[in-house]
Amino acid sequence: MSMKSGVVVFPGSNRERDMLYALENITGAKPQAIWHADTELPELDLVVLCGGFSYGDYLRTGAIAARGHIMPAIVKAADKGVRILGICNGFQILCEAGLLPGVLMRNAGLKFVCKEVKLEVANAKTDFTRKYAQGQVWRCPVAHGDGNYFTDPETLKRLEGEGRVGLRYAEGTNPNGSLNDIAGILNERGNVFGMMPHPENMIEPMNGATDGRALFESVLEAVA
Amino acid sequence: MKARIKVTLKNGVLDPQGKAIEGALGSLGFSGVASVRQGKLFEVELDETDPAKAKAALEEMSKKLLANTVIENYAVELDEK
Amino acid sequence: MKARIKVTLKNGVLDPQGKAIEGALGSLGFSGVASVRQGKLFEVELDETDPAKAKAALEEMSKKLLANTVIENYAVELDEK
Amino acid sequence: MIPNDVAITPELIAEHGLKPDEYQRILDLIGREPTLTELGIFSAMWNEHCSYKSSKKWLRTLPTTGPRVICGPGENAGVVDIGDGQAIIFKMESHNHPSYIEPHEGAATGVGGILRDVFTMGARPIAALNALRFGEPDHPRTRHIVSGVVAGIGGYGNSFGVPTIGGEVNFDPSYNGNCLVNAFAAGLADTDKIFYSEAKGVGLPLVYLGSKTGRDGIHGATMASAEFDEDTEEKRPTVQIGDPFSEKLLLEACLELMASGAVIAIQDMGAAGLTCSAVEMGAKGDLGVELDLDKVPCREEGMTAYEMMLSESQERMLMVLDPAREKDAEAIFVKWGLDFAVVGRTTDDLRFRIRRHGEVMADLPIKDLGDQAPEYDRPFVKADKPKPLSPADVPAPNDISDVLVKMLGLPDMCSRRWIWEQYDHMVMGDTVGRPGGDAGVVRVHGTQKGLAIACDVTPRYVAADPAMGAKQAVVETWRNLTAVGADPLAITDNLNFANPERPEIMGQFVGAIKGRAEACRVLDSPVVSGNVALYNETNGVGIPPTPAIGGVGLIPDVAHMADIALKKEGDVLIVLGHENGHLGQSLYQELIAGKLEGAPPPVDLADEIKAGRLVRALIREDKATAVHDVSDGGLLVAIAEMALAGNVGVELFAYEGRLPAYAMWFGEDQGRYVLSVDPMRAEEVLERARLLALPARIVARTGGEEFGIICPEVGLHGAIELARKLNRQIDEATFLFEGTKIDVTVSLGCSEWTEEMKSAQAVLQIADERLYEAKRTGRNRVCG
Ligand SMILES: Nc1ncnc2c1ncn2[C@@H]1O[C@H](COP(=O)(O)OP(=O)(O)O)[C@@H](O)[C@H]1O
Ligand SMILES: [Mg+2]
Repeated sequence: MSMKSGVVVFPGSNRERDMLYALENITGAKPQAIWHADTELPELDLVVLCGGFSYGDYLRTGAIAARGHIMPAIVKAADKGVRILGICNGFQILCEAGLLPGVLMRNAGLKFVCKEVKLEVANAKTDFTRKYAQGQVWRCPVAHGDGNYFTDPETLKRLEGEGRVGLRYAEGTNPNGSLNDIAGILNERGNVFGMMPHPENMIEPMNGATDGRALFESVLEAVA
Repeated sequence: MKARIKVTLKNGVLDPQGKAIEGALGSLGFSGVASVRQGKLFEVELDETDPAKAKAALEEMSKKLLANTVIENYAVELDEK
Repeated sequence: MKARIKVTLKNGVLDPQGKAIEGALGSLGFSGVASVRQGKLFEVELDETDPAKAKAALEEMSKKLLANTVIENYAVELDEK
Repeated sequence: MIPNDVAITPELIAEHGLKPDEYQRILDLIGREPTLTELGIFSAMWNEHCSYKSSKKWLRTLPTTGPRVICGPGENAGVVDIGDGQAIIFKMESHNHPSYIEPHEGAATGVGGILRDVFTMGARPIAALNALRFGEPDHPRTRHIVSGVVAGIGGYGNSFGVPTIGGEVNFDPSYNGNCLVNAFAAGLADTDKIFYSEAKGVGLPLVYLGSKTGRDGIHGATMASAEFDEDTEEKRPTVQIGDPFSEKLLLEACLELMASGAVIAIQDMGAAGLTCSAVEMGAKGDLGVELDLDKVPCREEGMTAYEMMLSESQERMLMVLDPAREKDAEAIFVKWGLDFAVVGRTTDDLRFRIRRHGEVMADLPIKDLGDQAPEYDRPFVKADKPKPLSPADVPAPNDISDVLVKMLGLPDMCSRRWIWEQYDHMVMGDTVGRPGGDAGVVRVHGTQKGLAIACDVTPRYVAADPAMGAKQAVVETWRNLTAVGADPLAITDNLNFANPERPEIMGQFVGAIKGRAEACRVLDSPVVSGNVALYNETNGVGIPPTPAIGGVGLIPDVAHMADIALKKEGDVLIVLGHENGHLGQSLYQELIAGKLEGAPPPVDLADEIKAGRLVRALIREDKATAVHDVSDGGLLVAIAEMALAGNVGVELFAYEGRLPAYAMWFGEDQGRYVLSVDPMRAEEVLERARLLALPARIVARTGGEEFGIICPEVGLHGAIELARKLNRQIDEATFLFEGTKIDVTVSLGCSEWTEEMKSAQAVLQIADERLYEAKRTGRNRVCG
């Protein structure tokens, strides 16, 4: 079965091409690019908010995009159970829009950081990680200046208690100071996932490894 | 009408920039700095001339966009004329 | 002693953030916003209790670290006790 | 307000950087006194940056053509055919002075400018690099400049979304007063969709695109306005602020516009913004240009013609529009939230006419602004050629490993990871050769082809012998491309020099051009674009000559390329190329003798070609699993870098050649590569080198996570002594990471080859055991 997916493009998005390419490469079906100024979404199985610097990351990362015209439609889709994946800037937008709890603060080192990290699958039962093994450690690049996940102690406890931490930075590779080494989290219902690293840049041998594929394959399996 | 909106981090919210500045001030030889917190300051020029209305609009802007009320507080100040 | 340092862009210096915020306010339906300029606000706690000395130290900090005096102005405010 | 009809005094002329004879030339050309706006326009067009008046004569001598060159110098960037209907478009440009004044914004706008140069021609930028020179690390300003420049480059490129895949960095006291920030960008376009700046057609609309105009970067004008302005509120900064967000929108809007067929000609507004772009477009097309400045989108109120013509606000473009497409074109810009304004038109009278509030503020002959710019044949003297040194002219070290450790800790040699980790080098998903190797490599999207890019120059060589040093810079770039398996295609350059009015500086410039031209001609690497940055001088102290090179090469299939990281144990390392132990102007000499002397290493272009061919062939046949060229610091440094990159240890074989060991290990002889080869293939590789009359020998074996050092004739005691010293030195050495010192510890094990031991293997085994003992018992120590 093929998956209908779409990638939302905001002014300043810059990994939309990477994501469109990865989705087509892995799912075999051409994803749609969705323009931020639209107010409706087509029928989709997966909506991706991709990486980049929407609105230049001005004010707060993701803040302006989160209040954009397309967002009500995305909130509605999330309510209906459509899978929503936010990568990097997409994760920041989901937090600002209230679809995920918490915020992504400045990296603890205060610098933008682009490097390969190791990710540990903290919950392999989610729609976004099911093709990995529980506890599996995989390679993935990060590239961000604000990826330092922060939330209040109660929310953190809930996230941990409900298995909503999907991915963690492993083996001392936390690049940004995130609480509990959090790299990716889910909403309560489990259909919205946000993560800072870029699995879409780790899908072909020439990328150095193909460890990111399983993330997309997980969604593919989940919606099948 | 001119106005200022101050946006500051709530108590207890991590402030990596403030922390880094504390450290930097220390290494520049400034002692006795107990803490630094970094916030934002918006200088806004409005067409509105009625202070009450202006204030209401600025509060709205702060809530809807300028501050992330999960982690930030804001305060609106109008320039007296 | 508590103090605040406001750091703002000099006149005429491009403020891409302010510009983006103006745009966002517009599309959120706030009309009549003539301009937005974004600055920084530092809330500093000092051990120093003498206002004159505190002020002097804060001016130094601003010049040396907190403000980029090539493009920014700063203003120091002490909390009156 | 700056009035237009002020008296043009000699002071005013001087403040505009015009010499009295240049002003006379203006009077002769226009037959009257210029208005202030006109004076500003002349000063912008005739300054060194726009007119190349000191360098033009010499630039003409560079080879700029070739079968693959679609467009050489003269446009915004050079265009080179890479086959399959695609072209790579690239250029390098300096932003030295602005980066010294305001490092973050100066560097950021430098990146913005070079990206615009590339996408103005219709290319989507796919890679960025940067060549940086800073003052000595301990100089009070250096830290501030370094962190600002790196953050500025990252901040712009990361947001824009172009991978920054390489560059170079040097620290030297001679850059204390003048840092160099040279930004490189490359983009990809279809060969039939390349856009040029030459205006065509009379009466066509000129359209202003992008961000609004403010009072940014009006240099001469700030001084002028301070005088005219009675009540200047505050001295306006002339610093330009970069807005990568707007640039990204401008990129997308321009590419969409170009695809729509509405663009007849297009030019970005760089230095001297509106003036330079409008004059160039008109003059190239033999057309006049009329501008109505009232239509120009402005950020500030009350801007005068003078200010608008000289503003260097960023993220702006000017284009000649097909009037039939005006509506569609405007819709595209509105969609991207950018300004779109018809600000003028082309004319047939060859005049450059500017109106403001209905009044003519300038009316000048457009061709003369460019063509009649002064051109100088500045006097030059060549420095004496330094004498080549023999290895014996440079002192021997107390011990070799000690030198290696010190060398790897030098600011110029230590890892640049802390820099390139601040640059997004993965965005676009096509990065195949990440920073840290000899050349960065990006895949041509949707194909198996790869583009390799590297930047190089070794200023100490150029300072010693400009012609040889400039030649060396070309071959080093060429070798870096070769070392990843690419066929070098063409280069761009950034010629940074001090004041050309000093004959010895001009001598450096002329020498460098000659060396460069020769290397490019012989290596068949034409210069397709470039930039000249002169007057890098403060209080009479100039920079060393720094003609940076950016080279681009093509990899036919990225499945067959190489990088510097050792991959596996049990390989042999082969060094290819002539070994003469050349130590003149070497890092070794600087470290041991505390000074630089003698001639830089000579370059043999014919040997370079032979070695390059062989290396590329071996890489494509998958016969070399790691490749690194030998440059700064010589062979031992090259091997250490390969070991560190791959986290694979190396055992060096004892050397019994004719050179003193230190000259062999640290000599900076050119034309050399280190290849990691499976032992089964070693004989074949050596044989193929022999057939080309190129020396090649096995220098080491890979294996272990250690770096082994063989010290003949020192005995166990001596070895332990040495190890202790090494340990101490590493302890004391400064390793810079993220600009701060980090502590590095080392554990060492020693063993001696005694009669009872049957093999080298056994000796190493014992050393290994002792090494692990050292680690177990608390690291950072020596066991023997
Ligand atoms: N300013 C920079 N930005 C990005 N990468 C850099 C920079 N400076 C150096 N590098 C990278 O660090 C590595 C080492 O640089 P260098 O020693 O100059 O290489 P080489 O000697 O092979 O020319 C290269 O991969 C280079 O691209
Ligand atoms: Mg190299």
